[in-house]
Amino acid sequence: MPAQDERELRIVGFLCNWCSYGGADTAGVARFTQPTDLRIIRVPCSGRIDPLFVVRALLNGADGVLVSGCHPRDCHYAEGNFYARRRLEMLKRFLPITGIDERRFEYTWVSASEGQRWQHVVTEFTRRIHELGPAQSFNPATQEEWFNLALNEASKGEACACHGS
Amino acid sequence: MAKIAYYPGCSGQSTSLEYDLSTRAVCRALGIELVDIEDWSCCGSTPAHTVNHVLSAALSARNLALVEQQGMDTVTTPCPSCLSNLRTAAHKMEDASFRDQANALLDTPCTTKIETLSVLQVIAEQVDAETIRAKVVRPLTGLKVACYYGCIMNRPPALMQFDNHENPMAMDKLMGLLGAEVVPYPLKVECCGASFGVPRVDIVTRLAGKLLDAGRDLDADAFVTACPLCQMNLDMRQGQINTALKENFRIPIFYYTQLLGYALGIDDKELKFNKLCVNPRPVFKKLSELKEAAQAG
Amino acid sequence: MRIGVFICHCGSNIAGTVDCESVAELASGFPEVVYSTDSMYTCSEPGQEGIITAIHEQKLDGVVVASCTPRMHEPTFRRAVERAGLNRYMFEMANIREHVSWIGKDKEHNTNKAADLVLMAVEKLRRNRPLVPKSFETIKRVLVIGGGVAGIQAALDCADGGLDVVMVERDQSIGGKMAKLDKTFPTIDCSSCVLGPKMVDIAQHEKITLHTCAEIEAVSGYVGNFSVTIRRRATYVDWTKCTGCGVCTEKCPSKRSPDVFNEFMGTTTAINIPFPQAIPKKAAINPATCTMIQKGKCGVCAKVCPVGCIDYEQQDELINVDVGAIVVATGYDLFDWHKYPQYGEGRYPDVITSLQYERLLSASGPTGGHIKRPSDGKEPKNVVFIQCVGSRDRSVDRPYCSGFCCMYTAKQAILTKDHIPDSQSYVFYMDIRAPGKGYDEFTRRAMEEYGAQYVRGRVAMIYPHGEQLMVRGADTLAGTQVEVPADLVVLATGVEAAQGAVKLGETLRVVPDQYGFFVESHPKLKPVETNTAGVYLAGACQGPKDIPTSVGQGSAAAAKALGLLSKERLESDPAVSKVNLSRCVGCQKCIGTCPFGAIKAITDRQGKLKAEVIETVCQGCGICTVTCPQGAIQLEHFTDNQILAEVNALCPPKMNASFE
Amino acid sequence: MERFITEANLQQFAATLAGKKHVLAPVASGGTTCFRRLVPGMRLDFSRMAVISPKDATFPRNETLLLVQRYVEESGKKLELKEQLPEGECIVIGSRPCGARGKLIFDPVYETEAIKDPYYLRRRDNTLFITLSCDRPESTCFCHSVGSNPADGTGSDVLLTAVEGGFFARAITPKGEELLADALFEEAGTRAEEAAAKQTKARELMGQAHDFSSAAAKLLERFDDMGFWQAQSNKCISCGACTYMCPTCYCFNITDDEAGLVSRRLRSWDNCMSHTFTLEGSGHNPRGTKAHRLKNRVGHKFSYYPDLHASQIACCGCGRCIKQCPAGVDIRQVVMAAQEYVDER
Amino acid sequence: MSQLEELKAAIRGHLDSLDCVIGWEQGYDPLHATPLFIRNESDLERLSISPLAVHNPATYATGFAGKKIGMVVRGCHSRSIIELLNEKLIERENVVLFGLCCDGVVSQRKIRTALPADPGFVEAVEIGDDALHITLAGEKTTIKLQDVLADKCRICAYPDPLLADVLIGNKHDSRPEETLACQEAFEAKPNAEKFTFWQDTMSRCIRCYACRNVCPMCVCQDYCIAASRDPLWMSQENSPAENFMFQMIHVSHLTGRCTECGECERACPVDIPLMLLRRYMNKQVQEVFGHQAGTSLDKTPPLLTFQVEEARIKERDW
Repeated sequence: MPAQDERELRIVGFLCNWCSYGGADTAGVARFTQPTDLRIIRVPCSGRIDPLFVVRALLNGADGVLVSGCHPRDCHYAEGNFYARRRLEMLKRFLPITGIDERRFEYTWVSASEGQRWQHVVTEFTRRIHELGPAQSFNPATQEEWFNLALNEASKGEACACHGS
Repeated sequence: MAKIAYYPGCSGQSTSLEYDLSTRAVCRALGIELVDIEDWSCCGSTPAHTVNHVLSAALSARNLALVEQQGMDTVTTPCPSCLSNLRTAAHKMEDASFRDQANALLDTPCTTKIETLSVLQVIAEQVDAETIRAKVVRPLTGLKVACYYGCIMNRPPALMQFDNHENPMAMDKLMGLLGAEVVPYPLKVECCGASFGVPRVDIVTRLAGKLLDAGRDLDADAFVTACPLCQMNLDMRQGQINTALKENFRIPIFYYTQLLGYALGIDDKELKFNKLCVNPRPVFKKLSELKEAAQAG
Repeated sequence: MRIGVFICHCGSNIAGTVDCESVAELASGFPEVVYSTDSMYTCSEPGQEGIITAIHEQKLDGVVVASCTPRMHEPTFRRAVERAGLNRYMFEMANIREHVSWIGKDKEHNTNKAADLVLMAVEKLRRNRPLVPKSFETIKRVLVIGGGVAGIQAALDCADGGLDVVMVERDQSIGGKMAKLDKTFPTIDCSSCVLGPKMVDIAQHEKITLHTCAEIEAVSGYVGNFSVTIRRRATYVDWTKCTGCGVCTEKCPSKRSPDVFNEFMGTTTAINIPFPQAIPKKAAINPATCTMIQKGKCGVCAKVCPVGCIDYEQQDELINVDVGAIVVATGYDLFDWHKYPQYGEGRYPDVITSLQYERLLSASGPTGGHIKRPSDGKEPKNVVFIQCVGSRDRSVDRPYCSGFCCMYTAKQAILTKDHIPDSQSYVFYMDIRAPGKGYDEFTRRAMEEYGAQYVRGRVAMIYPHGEQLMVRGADTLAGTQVEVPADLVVLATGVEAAQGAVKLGETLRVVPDQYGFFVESHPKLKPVETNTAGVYLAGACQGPKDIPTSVGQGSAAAAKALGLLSKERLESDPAVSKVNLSRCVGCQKCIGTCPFGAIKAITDRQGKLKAEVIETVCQGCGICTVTCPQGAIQLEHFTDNQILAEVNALCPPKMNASFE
Repeated sequence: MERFITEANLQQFAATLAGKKHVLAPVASGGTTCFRRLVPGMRLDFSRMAVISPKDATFPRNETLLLVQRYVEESGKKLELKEQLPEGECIVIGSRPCGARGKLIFDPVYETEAIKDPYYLRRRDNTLFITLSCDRPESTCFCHSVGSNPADGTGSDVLLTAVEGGFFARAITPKGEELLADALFEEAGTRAEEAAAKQTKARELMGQAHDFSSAAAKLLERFDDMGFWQAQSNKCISCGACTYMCPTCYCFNITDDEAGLVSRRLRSWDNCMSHTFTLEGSGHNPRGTKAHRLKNRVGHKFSYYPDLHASQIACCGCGRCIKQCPAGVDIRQVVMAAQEYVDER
Repeated sequence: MSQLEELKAAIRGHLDSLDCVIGWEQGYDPLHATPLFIRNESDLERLSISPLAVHNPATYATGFAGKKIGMVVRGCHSRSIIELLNEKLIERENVVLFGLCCDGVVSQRKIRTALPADPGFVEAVEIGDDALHITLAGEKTTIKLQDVLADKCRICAYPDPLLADVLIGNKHDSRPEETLACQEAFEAKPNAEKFTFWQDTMSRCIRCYACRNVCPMCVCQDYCIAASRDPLWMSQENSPAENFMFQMIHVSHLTGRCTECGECERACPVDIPLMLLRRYMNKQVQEVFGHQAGTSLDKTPPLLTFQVEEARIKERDW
C-alpha cells in the first residue's frame, strides 16, 4: 500500500448503506488491507447523495471524493442509483470548467459481496489522489496567496471582451 | 484478395513438401496471394522452447521482424507447430521486458505485433463458401473422410482464438463444401504421438493406431490432416503401426490442401500425391467409380 | 446536548491496531461530549450496562459508540439506549473495526482515522432528533412464490398457523424438482410418496389459494401491506370445470410438445397433464404445438371433453391480491452442460443429466422405471457418472459447490445396481462432500456394498467407441490416465439460479448475487430474511440446498412470516422524509421522482400546493431530498444538515482565513 | 495645505503605501472596476466610479468577531475564545465624495451613548480617505439633491481634483496633511484656481437639485398604501445589488459557523431586500413581499432615518443602486412618486 | 404599421382580460430600458421593443401565480416560458404570449467597452436599423449593433418564439451558426488557469444574488438553500469558496433546465461571466441526454427522470 507511506490526504467517501457500505464491511471482514486516507459517510442510498455534497467537500478542501452505490438495477430502493448516475455523471462532466481536476471525484458501483472490488477501488482511487497530490485551496490560504492571485489576474488585463481574461 | 506473408516452415522443404506445394497451388487458385518471407529461418519448432523461452521467441521473432520489414502485418503458415511458435512469440512479446530481451538477440528488432494465422484459418475466414463451391470441378461426392486436426492446431484456445478447441469444424466444413461425406470423427484433437516418433516408436504406434482405428470404425476412406507431423505419424508409420498392433490399416492420409486442390482441378504434379506412403489410388478409384455410377444412374 | 462516547476494543479486534484510549481521550474534547470512555466489549451485557449507567449518571441525551459496523450492532445499541430512556435515534455509530482496524496496520493512522470517524458521528448526532415510529395494520395473508418443496412447506406452515396463503407457481403443477425425483437420499424412500401428500394438502387446505401457470407481474407497497399483481397464463382450459379425467390427453393428435416434466426425454401431447400426481390435476394446452390454436384446425379435445371446459380463446388473467408478507421459494435450474465441449456438446445421445437419469429411474418416467439408454433403448451395463459439471469450475463462471450432487450420484449408483444387478457404475469425482446426517455412511455404502468404482479425477473427453462411449479421465490417486467404456454417461449438472430470478428480484427489491441467487439479510444471523422487510427466502433460490435444508428453511420463512403478522399493528421506520411546509414551494418535483409513490400533493390553508409524505409508504431512500432544490423535504436521520455536518467535520473549512 | 501630484507619482505613491499598509483603491479587472486591496504592481483606475463602494474599508462585507478552538490537554478539555478586533491602518485612495461622505451615516447608529460598536469604531478611526472629486456627473448621480456636491470634502482626509498633468490635492484633516508631506507631492502653484474652475463646472453640469424635503412626510403617508408599493416594486427582483453597492447601508447579520473543532462568529452585510432579513423564528415574516421590503428600504433612507437623525437623508446620491439594478428600479423615481402622489379617491 | 404599433394593437385587444402585460420602456437614461407592467393605455404608450429592451419577462411569471398575465417574449424568453410550463410552475391558460421575432439585443457591457467614456455620461441615443448613435458628453458615437450584440444572440438558435399566441415580425429562415471563440478558448485552458480565474473572479462576487433572482428558472423564490440556516449549506462568509459554492448550487439546480437567456450574467453588478458555466453545463446535458431546456413542450428535465440503460453514460471501470 504505497499510499500509507506518505502523508495522508483527505478523501471523503459517500456510500450507500445496502451495497457499498456492506461491500466495505465485507472487505473489512476479509481483512483486505486498504490505504487509510478514506473516511466514509454512510447514506441510505446513492440517490440520497446530492452532487452538492461532493462540491461542498471539494471546496472545503477535500483532496478526493469517492461515491459508491449499488450496481444499476440492484438498488435497494429500485431507482435511487439511476437518479444518482445521472446526477453524478453531470457533476463529473461539469468539473473541468471549474478548474477542479475531475479525477478528484469518482463514482462507482460496488455490491455488498464485492469486498475485493472495494479494496481495489479504494486502493486505486487513493493511489490516483496521491498522484494528483494535495488539492489547492479555493480560498487563498495566506496573505501572500491573496496577493499573488490579485497580481496574476491584474497582469492578465482585458484580453477578451466576454470575460476579461 | 489481400496479400499475405507466407512462412512455409522447415518440414515444408522436406517431409511435407507436398503440403507446401499444394498449399501454394490452392491459395493461388483461391486468389490468396502468398508473399514469401525472404531469408526466413526456423521457428524453433518443438525443442527450442523446452530449453529457453527467450531464445525460442527470438527465433520466431526474427521471422516476424522480416514480415514487418516487408511492410506486412500478417503472416500465414500451413504448419500448426510453426503457427504455435510464431503466435506464442508475438504474444509473449507484448510484455515489454520480454520483448526487450528477445529483441536484444536480433539484428533487427521486431517492434509491432505481427498476426500469424494458419492457412486453414485464412481459407476458412477469407474465402466464402460459395466461391469455393463454385470453383469445384472434381467434387469428392461419396468419399468418406475423417478430418484429423491434431492437438495443437487450436490449442491453447486463448492463444489460437480459432475454431472450437475440442471439436473443431473448419476442415469438416471445407471438405463438406467439396462434396465429401465427413464422418463424425471423435478423436479430431487427440495426440498422434508427435515427436515421440524417434525416441519411443511404441507410443506413436499405440496412439496413432487408436486414431486410425476410430477412423476405420466410422468407415472412413481417408484421413485429412493439417499437420506435417500428424500426417507423417499416420501415413509413414502406418506400416509400423500395422506391425506393432497386428493390424492391417490401409488408409490414405491426405493433407487437406491436396484434396482441396484435387477438387479445384489442380494438376496432380503440384499436389504431389506420389509423396504419400499409403497408396491413395483406391480413393481416386472409388471417386471415379462413384462418378460413373452416378452418371449411369 | 450532553453526549457520551464509548470506544470499543472488541477484544483485540480493534485495540490491536487502534489506540482506543487515546481515541476516547481525544473524543472528550469534541463538541458537547461530556463523557468519553473505552471498553473491552461494548456490545456485551456489561458493555451495554455501562452505556445505560452512563446515560443515567451523566444525564446523557445522546450516545456515540465506536465499534463494528452499524449493519451489525446498531439495533443492539439502539435498544440499549432505549432501555435507558433515550430515543433510539439519539444514537450514532462509528465503524472503527471493518473500516479501520481490520483494513490497516499502521496504528497511528488508524487512531487518527478512528478519531475522525468519532468526530463525524458526534457532529451528526448533534443534529439528530428523537423520531417516533408510526404504527399501521397488517394484512394477515402471505404470498408464497414457488411451489417446490420449500414453498410447499412454507405455505402449509403459514396456513396451519392461521394465515391465508396465496401460492404462485410458474409451472402447471406444484412439486418442483422433488416431484421429478425417483428416490431420495440417504433413506432411498420414494420421493413422490413423501411429497405427494403434502401437495394434496396444499390443494385441500382451506386457507391456501393456489395459482399455477402463474407468475408475479408487479409488487408495490411495504411490509405488512404489499399489493401484488399475478399474471396467470392462459391454459385454454377452464379449470373450474376440468376434472382431470385425462380423456383429452389420450385423444390429442398433436404429440410434438416437449415433455418438460420428463426433462425433455421425449415428447407429449399438446394438451397435457404433466404427471399423474400433478396438483392441480388439470389439463392445459401448449399453444405452440396445439394445431387448433396454431392453424385453427382440430378441436379434438373440445369434442371429447365430457365437461366442455376447453376454451381456445382464453386470455392471460391478471389477479390482484394484498398480502402482509412474501416468501420467495423459486428454487433453482440446472447448469447448461453444453458449455463443456469435452462432453460432446450434445452430439452423443447417451450423455444425459442426472435429472434425466432420475426420470429414467422413476416408475412414472418415460421408460416406466426401466433404465433404457436414449440412443437405442438398450439397458446399460457400464454407467459412468461425472461429478461437478458446472460446479466448482471457474472456467464456466460457476466456482461454487452445488452441494447435493455427491449425494444423489451415490444414490443413483445404488439405484443403478438395484435396477440392473450386473451393472457397474463408475463415478468421476473431485472430492466427496457428504456432511449431512447419515450422508457419508451413504456414500460409503455406494462404494462398499454396491461396488460403485469411484475415480478421483476430471474427465477430459468422451468419444464414441463402437456402440459405447469412451470416457477418458485422470485418476489422480493412481496418477494415471483411465479410459472407461460406458453405455451411459450421467452428468451431475450443477445448480444455477432459477431462470428469471434476477427479474423477479427487481420486482421484489431483493438483490441477487452475481450468480442470481437472492442475497439474505445476514449470512449467519438472518439467513431467511432479505433486506426488504416482509420478504423472506426459502430453499434453493438463496443458494444450492438439498431437500431437508429446503424444508427447514421453508418452515423458518413461515415462522418469520407468522411472527411478523402475529402483531396486529406494525411500526414503520420513522427515518422517512418529512416536508417543511413553509419551505415547500409546491413544485411537485419530489412526487415525480419518488419510486414508491410515497409523496402526494396537498393544498394548504392559503390554497397553496404543498407536498406531503405518506409515512408508511416512504422507504427512506432520500431521492426526494436531493430532488428538492429548496431543501424543503428532508430525509429524517439523513438530513442535509446531518450529512453536511459530517462533511464539515471531515474537511473543516478554514475559519481564520483572512478576507483579502 | 495644497499640493500637486502627477498621475504617475500618484500611482507610485499608492504603490508605496500599499507596501506598508492596507490600501483600498479602485482597480480594473475582469471588465469591471471595484475597490480591492491594492497590491504593489496594480494600477489604480480613475476612469469611472467603482461599481462597489469603498464601504469595505470601514464596514467590511464580512469580519470574524470571535474564534473558538476546542482542544484537549492533560488537565482536560479546553475551549479557547479569541476576539478578533481589527488591527492596522487602512487608506482608501480614489473614493468619490459621495462614498466618503456616505460612511458618516453609520456614526449615529454605531456610536451612541448606549452602544459603541468597537469593531466599527476601530476601523473608522484607523481609516483615511483620499477622495477624488468628480468632474462630470453621470445620469444616475444625485449627490446635489441630498445635500452634497461633486467636490464635497466631508468625510475625506484629502480631496484630489484632476487638473492638467495630474491632480490638485487639498488636505482636509491633519492626518491628510501628513499624507501630503510625502516627497512625491509638489508645490500646487496656480493649480488651485484650475481645480476650483473644474469643480464649479462639475456642479453646473449636475443642473437643478431635486427637493427631497417633503419626502419624509410623504413616504410616511403612503406607509399603509400597499397598492402604491406593489406598483413601485413590480419590477424589483428582490436581490441585494442595491444594498450591497450602497455606501450608506449599514445593516449586518451575525452568524455562527462551526466545523469540527473550530467555530466562528461572523458578521456580514445584511440585505433588507431579502426575505430572510425579517424572517422570524416562528416562520412569520412582517415583510413577506418585495413590496414591503422596497417600502422599508426607501422609507428608511428618506423618512425614518432622517426622522431620528436630524433630517439627515440616509442616501449619499451616488446612484449605484440605480445603475446596477438588474431591473432598473430608480430610487429617485420611487421617492418622487410618493412626493407627487395625488389621492384620486 | 410598424412592429411596435402592431404589437400595441395586439396587446390593446387583450388588456381587459389580463392583470397586466409585461414589456419594456425606457429606463433611467436613453441607453437603458426597464421592464414595463402595462395595465392601461398610458402604460401601453411607453412600450419599447428596441434592442435595448433586454429583460426576460419570464422572470416575473411565477410571481403572478393564479393571475392571468401577458408577456412580450423574444425567442429565448419563450424557452423560459416553455420550461416553466413543462415543470408545471405556470399554467398555459394563465399566460398570453406576444411573440417578437428577435434580431438580438445589446450587451451593455459591450457598449461600455465600445464607448470612449463611461456610458453614465450618455445624453441621447438614436436607434438605427443596424447601429446605435449615442451622444456622450456632447460627442456623438456610432456603434454597429452587430458589434455590441449580446453573446447569447450571436449564437442564438431560436430567435423566433417557440411558443406564442400572437407573433410579431418576420420569422427567421436560418441563423448563421456561430460559436463563441472566448467560450471555447476558456474551456481549452489548463485546469490551473481556470481554477485561478474562478478564484479571482469569485473574490469579486458580493453574493447579492442578482443572478439568482433574475433567473426565470430559479423558482425556490424566498427559500433558496444558499440563504437558509436550515438546511445550512453555506456560510455567510463572503469568500471565493463560499461564493463559488453558491454558483455550484445554481448550476446544479439548473442542470437540464437552463434556457440560456443570459439574465444571470447581465444582472451581475461585477460582471462575472456566469454564462461560461451555463453554456458548459448545457453542452454536457445536450451530449448526454440530447436535451435542450425549453425547446419543446412536455419534456421532463433530464435529472428528474432516468433510463435503465443510459446510452451515453459510460461506466468507468477500475
